Amino acid sequence: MPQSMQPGDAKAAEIKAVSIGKTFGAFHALKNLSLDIGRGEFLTLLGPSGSGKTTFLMILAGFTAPTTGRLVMDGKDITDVPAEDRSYGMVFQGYALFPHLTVEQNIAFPLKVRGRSSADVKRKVGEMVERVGLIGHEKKLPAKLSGGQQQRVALARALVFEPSVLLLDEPFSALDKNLREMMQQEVKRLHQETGTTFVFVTHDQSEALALSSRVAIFNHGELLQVGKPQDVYERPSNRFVAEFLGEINLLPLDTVELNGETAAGKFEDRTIVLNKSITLAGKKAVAAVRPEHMFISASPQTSDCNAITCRVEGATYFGASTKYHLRTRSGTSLAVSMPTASTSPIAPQSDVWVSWPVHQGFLLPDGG
Amino acid sequence: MPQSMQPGDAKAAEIKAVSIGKTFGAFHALKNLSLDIGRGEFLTLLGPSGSGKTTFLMILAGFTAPTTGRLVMDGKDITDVPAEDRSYGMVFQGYALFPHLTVEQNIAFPLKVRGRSSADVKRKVGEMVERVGLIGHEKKLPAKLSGGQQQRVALARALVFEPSVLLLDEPFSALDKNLREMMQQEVKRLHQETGTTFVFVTHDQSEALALSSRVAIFNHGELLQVGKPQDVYERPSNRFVAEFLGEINLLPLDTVELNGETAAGKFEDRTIVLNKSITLAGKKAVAAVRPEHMFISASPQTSDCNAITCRVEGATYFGASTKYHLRTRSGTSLAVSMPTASTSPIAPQSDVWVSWPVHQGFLLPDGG
Amino acid sequence: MIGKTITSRKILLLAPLLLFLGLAYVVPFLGVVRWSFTMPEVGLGQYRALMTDPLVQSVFIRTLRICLIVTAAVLVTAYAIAYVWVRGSSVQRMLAEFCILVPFWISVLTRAFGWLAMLSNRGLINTWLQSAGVISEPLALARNELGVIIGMTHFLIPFAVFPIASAMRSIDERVLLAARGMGASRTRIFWTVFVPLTYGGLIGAALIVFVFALGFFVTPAILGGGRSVMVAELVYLRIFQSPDWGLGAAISVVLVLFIGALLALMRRFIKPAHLIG
Amino acid sequence: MIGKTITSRKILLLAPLLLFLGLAYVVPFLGVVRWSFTMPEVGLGQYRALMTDPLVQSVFIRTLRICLIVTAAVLVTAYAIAYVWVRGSSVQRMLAEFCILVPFWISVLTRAFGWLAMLSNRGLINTWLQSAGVISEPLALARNELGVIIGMTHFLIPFAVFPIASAMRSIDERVLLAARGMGASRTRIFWTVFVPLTYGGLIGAALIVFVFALGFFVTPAILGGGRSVMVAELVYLRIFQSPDWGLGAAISVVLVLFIGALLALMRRFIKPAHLIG
Repeated sequence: MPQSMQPGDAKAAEIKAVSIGKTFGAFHALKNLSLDIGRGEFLTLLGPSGSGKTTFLMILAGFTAPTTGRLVMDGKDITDVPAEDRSYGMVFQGYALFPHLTVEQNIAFPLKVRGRSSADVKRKVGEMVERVGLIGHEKKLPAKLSGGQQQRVALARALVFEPSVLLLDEPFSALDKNLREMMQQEVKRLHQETGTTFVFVTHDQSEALALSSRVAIFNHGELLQVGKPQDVYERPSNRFVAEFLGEINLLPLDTVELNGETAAGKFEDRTIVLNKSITLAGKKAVAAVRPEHMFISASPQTSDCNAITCRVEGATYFGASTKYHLRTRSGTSLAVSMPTASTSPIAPQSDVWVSWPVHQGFLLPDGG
Repeated sequence: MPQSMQPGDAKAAEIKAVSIGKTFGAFHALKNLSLDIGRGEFLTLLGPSGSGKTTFLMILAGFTAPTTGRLVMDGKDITDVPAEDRSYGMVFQGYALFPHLTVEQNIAFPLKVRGRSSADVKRKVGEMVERVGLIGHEKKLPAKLSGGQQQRVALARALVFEPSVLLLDEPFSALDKNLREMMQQEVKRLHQETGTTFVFVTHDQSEALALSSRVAIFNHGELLQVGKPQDVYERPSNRFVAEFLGEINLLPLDTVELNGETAAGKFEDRTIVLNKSITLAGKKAVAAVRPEHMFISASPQTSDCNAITCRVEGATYFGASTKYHLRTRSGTSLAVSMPTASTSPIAPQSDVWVSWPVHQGFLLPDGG
Repeated sequence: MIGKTITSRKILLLAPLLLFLGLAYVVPFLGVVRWSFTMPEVGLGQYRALMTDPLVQSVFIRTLRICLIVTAAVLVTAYAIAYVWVRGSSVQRMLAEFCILVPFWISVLTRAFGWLAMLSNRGLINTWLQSAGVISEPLALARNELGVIIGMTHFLIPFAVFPIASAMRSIDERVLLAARGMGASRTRIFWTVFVPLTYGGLIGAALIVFVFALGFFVTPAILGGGRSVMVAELVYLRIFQSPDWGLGAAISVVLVLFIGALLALMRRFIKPAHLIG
Repeated sequence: MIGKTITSRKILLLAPLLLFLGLAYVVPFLGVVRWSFTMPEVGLGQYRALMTDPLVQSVFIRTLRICLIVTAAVLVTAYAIAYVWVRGSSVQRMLAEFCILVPFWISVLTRAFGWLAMLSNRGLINTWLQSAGVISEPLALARNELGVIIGMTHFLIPFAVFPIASAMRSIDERVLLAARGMGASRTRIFWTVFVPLTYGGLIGAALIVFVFALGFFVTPAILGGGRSVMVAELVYLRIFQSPDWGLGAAISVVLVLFIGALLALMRRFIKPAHLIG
């Protein structure tokens, strides 16, 4: 590995986005967004299509100018620096390889632009070809490569000039599942090896959770929450984040009383105790529990657990896990996901207890 | 619900494919494939792209003629019946709606082709629009609808003439994750309500497991295994099926002894006991265990469990579960997937025991 | 998501091109406009003559009639050729391609000459029919309005094939398969699915052909033998055979304005991409 | 996966179309071929004349020279116009569209006439220059080979714009963004990425223009004032002004064979889709 690409290298940049806004005509693509991207971190911008995540990436890249706000890199204002002078690596959706150039020429392009000597270009391209596992394909045109190989060329081309930031715009959306997982590991490895700051855009929440050091969740041009994967998954700050990151059961609570570290509310005459993740000043609220944190049993579990009675309506087999569809007495539908191996089959239409540990449930504001 | 669409309706057809082969020039797209499709079942054809699953569907639909073999529907040879006379419903990848016709006109098309009276057409289209939840969108052109709505129009159009078989060619591949799950439930419900025979093509193994009454796994133009989701996932007949349906750990065994209901072999000097799913006449074999059937602990579990020692190399967080990457003493890499909530964090580079219940492991032939 | 930002730098780059376009296209036309108002003397005299001269009037009406007939004939033929081109076997495609492209590039004249060889009194058809004893006097196939229509239709077919073929090519094959799967016959699919999906290309082709036919000159001059004078030929006659440059210029201006109006109308219905195949 | 099966039913449907294509395109040409061997007498006499007649030879050479110059001039201009059309602002696009489409459809003659209005001794340029005192005698801009080249270039530009614009349109915007993101200047991107990605369209345009220019007739006849006789015009003169139909037919045949050979060559390099925009 070349000396200059060690982790923690000074080449990794930190970027501060301050009050970034972007309008296209009357459409507000981004609303007053502030976000600090740390040196060498792997930040994922996650959100549905049209949430503004790609617009933000394009502003970071310098391809789109923000309507309001500033971008500061390593203390320097770069808002008006054009893309060609920012020198960030970028991997586009669909790869955007130069179709008329060979693998080698594609990877050499950014070095040639920088006027590197041909010996230098040759050495660096050779290193990069080896690092991404493309030896033997150097002379091929992109059209002759498989999707995964094209992806590797795009990564190599974006990293060969040792950029301080690598931007990735849904790079795996065209790959099938097995290849996608392989490329995810590859990107994770490249991040660790190069120590470069990675900013990754995706709409796939499991990809975001698996790869990132932090996840930023976007919706309707707003940044809803930023945090480590565990934080956003287990302590989402609102309903959109909770639902976007995975399936979630929502139980409306009648009254909520805050009580030191915990909160308690009534659901179908039973008291539900929850972690007090957010402060709700006397408002209505819902208890939120993920399907895999609940379990089904014939009798209620009591030690540090909440429990409610439900009727089983059906089951869906997913291999590793089986998802049970249930309904509470008042008609709220629930999903409980359990490892397939762990339980004896549960008969449809039987009445069961659904329990979950107190620390796995959390409060969310009602209707938002 | 109209009388004629009750489950178990005589309109559902059974199809026997006998020794179907298809060559395109020198390429063998399908090799001597025989498969019985039961009346009213939900059969999924699963495989990677190029495995022949779509070719088989096109032969079922009558759009492609098989090179060899016969198709028999309800005892009648239909090999040479053209597509327009088979009257199967079909939902295409990308929907294939008529872009110049409204939702209503799209759904009415197959009825008009059949010369139904306009009152009859109106009534049936109205029923179908209601059933798929498109009320209020009847006069819109497909381009004005969202992906999910277009998908619903395609389903309505394919089901409105009460076909005896519904063929679905990767219908959800263009939808995002949440919408895809919703449409999967919709298709499952329509299958239960209509009782029609559904043949579904996909490359997504979790979709196949969740929806089907049986799954047929294709690779390189061959049918590798057919069975219920549980059977193919937990008792795959070969390595391709095992790996395609989900991640799997493979431990090479030195010697295998068959012993009544179980088999035993040596891995790193420990005896591994497995279910005897296949008969291996003295050959080399591998023990196969899915990551979610293994668990990590500080000491070996002994009651009906196998256990081996491993070193933890890393972990990937997936929200509901966390996947640990491990390596055995002899260098075989393992993945263990555990519910995130169930364990205290496991430190990287620590030595641990990995155990799994005897009934969760199975034998596969070595190298195939 | 990727907005194209027009920077001031880009505008500077484009300025010389715009200047060129103006010089090459706008200025020559302005010269014609000037002549139409100044020759032989300054005033609206030529436009007044244009409105009142019965010869000019009858030429305009004949032009319109021929152009409409030609447009209809071209569309039917071009649709058939485009169909073979887009959906035939590979041999049929090559044949269609050859038939479309070769005549498109061979000069108007060489082709009009080919038609004369077919249609004239001494041509193939009359020779065959006479030697077979079917007719005793040669049929009047060329050098009249029928000749003009045949020649123009033949010339304009390729221009209509391209937009129609383009519309056909953009039809999703699965939409047609879907219709078949629902039990529709091939005839039904053709009329209720295939043809409606090519309307855009048909409208584009009709406008192209009509506008082109209006400005038609060479083929009528040869095949019509001077008897079917059409507008564009009138311009030629006025300028080069009589010294009446002013009226010729005035006719040109009217022609350009009429075509401009048609184009503006068309822009409201179809995208330019449909027009050029 | 969806194989197009050519059923026998389909072949039956296509048969009348193929028959039509044959009648409309192949038979007329065969008539010309027959004439070239039979007029005024049966034999190869006309082809022998074609090989030896110094007038015919010099016309062929002049034709080739003019066509090559025109092709080069057209490509440069068409590339610039296509660039504005594909990548300019919406106003620029509309302007370019107008400039391309209007002249494309207005008759050859009206436009040649527009150029005469610009270039002739009594035309705009000479009038301006004389009244400004820059020149005393009018410059010889029209009615010579320069006039022919200007007129032909102008006429052929739209035919070249379409394939070039089509190639430009098919460039993935992200590939250009990627190059910018890697630090390449606009000039560098244009020459090392943009232009190479339009080679297909450029080759197609060059062949179209060259072949079309070969068959050119009307513009040279008017602008060249009879002094720059080109091949296609020679055909015309031989047929309609002298009674030498046989030589005219022979020239036509040679022209068609030459163009056919060029087309065959072209098929090996580019797809037909590139040729028609």
